[in-house]
Amino acid sequence: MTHIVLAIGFLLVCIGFWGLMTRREVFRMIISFSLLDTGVHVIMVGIGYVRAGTAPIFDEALAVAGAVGKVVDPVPSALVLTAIVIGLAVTALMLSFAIRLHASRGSLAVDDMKELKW
Amino acid sequence: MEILAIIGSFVSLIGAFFLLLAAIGIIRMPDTYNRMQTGTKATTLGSMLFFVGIGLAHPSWWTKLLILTVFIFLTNPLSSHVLARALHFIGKSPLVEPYSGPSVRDDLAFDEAQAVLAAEGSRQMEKGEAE
Amino acid sequence: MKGFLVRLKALLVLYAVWLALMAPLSTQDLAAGLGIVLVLVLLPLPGLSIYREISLAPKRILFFILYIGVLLIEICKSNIDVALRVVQPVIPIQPGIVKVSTRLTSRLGRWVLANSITLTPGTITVETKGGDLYIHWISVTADDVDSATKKIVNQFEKYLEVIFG
Amino acid sequence: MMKRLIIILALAAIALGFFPLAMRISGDSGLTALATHYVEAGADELGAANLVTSVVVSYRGLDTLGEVMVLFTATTGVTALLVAGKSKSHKKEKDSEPDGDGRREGSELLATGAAFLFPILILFGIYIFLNGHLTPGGGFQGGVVLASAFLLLLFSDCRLELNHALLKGAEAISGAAYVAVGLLGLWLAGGFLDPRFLPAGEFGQLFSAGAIPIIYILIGIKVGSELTGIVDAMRRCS
Amino acid sequence: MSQLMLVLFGLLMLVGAVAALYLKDTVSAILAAGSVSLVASLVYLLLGAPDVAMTEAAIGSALTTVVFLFSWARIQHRPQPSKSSQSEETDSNPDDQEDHQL
Repeated sequence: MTHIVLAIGFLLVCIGFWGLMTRREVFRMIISFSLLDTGVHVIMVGIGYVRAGTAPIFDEALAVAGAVGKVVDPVPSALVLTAIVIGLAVTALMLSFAIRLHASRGSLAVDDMKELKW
Repeated sequence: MEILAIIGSFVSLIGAFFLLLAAIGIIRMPDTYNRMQTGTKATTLGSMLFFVGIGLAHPSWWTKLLILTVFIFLTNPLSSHVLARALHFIGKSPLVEPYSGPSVRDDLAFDEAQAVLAAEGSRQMEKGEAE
Repeated sequence: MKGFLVRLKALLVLYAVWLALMAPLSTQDLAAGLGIVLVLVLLPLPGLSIYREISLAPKRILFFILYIGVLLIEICKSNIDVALRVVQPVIPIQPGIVKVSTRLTSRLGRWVLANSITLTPGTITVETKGGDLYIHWISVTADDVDSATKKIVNQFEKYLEVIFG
Repeated sequence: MMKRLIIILALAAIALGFFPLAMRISGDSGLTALATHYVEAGADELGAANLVTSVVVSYRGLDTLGEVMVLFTATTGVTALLVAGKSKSHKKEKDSEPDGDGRREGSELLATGAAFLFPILILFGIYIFLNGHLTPGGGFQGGVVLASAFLLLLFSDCRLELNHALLKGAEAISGAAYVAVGLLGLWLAGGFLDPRFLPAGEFGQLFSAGAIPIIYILIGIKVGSELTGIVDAMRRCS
Repeated sequence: MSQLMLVLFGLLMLVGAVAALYLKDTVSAILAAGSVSLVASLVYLLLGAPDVAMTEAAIGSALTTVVFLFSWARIQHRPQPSKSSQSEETDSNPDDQEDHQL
């Protein structure tokens, strides 16, 4: 099960990376970046998975004693939780850069931006 | 307890059946308005039956499920109304072939054309906008 | 205090939502909910005035329960209707947008009416203009505004007129 | 073509690096030592039923504080990039707006529905972050629900101007209070962001787990106002 | 059983991701990327991380999509010279408007 999840995440990262490298338009590159983001999150959650594990939340169904074999790792969950929110903020920042770029140049194509070429 | 859970599963299955019908309808219907017809109604009943089924299996959750049902009832038609409205405003007419029967009429477009004509007549403004 | 009644009604609605959300209740939940809802209601939330149109007279509540029953029956009918249409080899539709008119004046009432119309067989509310509703009908079987109104609106309107006054 | 080949080679290199690592991870190996400690002792130490909340708010509280800072910085960047200079032309555009020309009135039904649902959505957001230590949910999710409530309001009336002073004020106050609660933990309990300076309460009740609910409420308000700010800056009123 | 579901969700995600890259229409691409996030939240739920699933469903598939669509709308509708007679003075051509905005 873990390996399936890791494979999914890895393929998502590959697709995102591929898009990031081959698309020639800033907007598509941002979309690819968000796919890459999702892939990394899937990998992180997959690393924390324990076979037949449930959520690390104690209630009537899950007593504190003897929970060690039954719950998944809470640390990756917590990290991904914050990473998703950061991902949105960073995506929004990139998008606002794209908006400004388009407003000043009238184009989003990478090929039109020659200043940084070397 | 077990019996209730089994009944709940069956109710959920019926709900899933309605959701399946909605999906089929979305594929089969000829234009977007009619797709929304199936998309709104069948999903509403489908999700409601799902909630009833879950409520039968877990009786202590019924208040939360009631809230969910009320939310679905309030928001699902609203979103489909907004979609239909936007669709009409970008100029998609409901009167498009192919239909099995004769297509009928579009009162909203008619009334809006009337309003535009009236405004034109009274304002005598730009010529290019009349169509 | 101006707007006291509005805030009281909003408080009742929100507190009911809170109680339903916290379902197995303890005293802590009750107290915390009351505090939160009070603060929320006293804040200058936009659009709170819509709660003015809710009324809690016994007769209206009775009609509201009746109305929910009617609505559920209509929803079941509409689903069977849609199902029958979808599975036929040639989909029998004859669509169009028709205009109907309603006597309801309250905004909330019109919203509930439009939602109900959207949930009933073969109709979606596309636009409202004052008391007129424009409805996309999957198979138009009425020729003018009056007959369409009779077919689509009246079954709900008689309840909603009582509920929302 | 050459470029594609290079990219494929790069991806293959990533795969070569990744797969040996992936092979070492499997669900059978169980929890790491750190996670075992959190699972065994977390409930007794902090009194929160949701271990993810314990980790987010307390064990890794400093991370979360930094994360909130990143969010704040990103919001400031978005606002600076998009809002600066916009308000003037925006206002002018609105004044010179001929009614009924091109722009439609917002849907009345949507306005009614948004006005009715808005307080309920806000209450739902508060419910989510208030129960963050008992059930799945918490400040981030609740904050997003708050932001989407405002988003619904913005959809219903695109000319609506949110009160930016209020938004900024809520965000600043909750951020400052977050740090203040952390300092209180340093002063009264074991360390920075230690929530145990308040009584732990009865396990599984609403008022329990020390200061964890307070911190999560503050995070919720901060995240909600920041995401509302982002959405408000990004929107465009046509 | 849950492995089967996981494989199914994974395939859905990959299809969505490829669609997000290769669809011509940008709005469709945005929606495909949003659907990847939505399915990802189901995967998280299967993996026993409901907190993450909630966050992903709310942020990844709802707010991110909205933010993408907003910015796409802003990019699509650059300030144009408006044709109506009311707009005088500065709004003579798009470049002017841009300078004004900058």
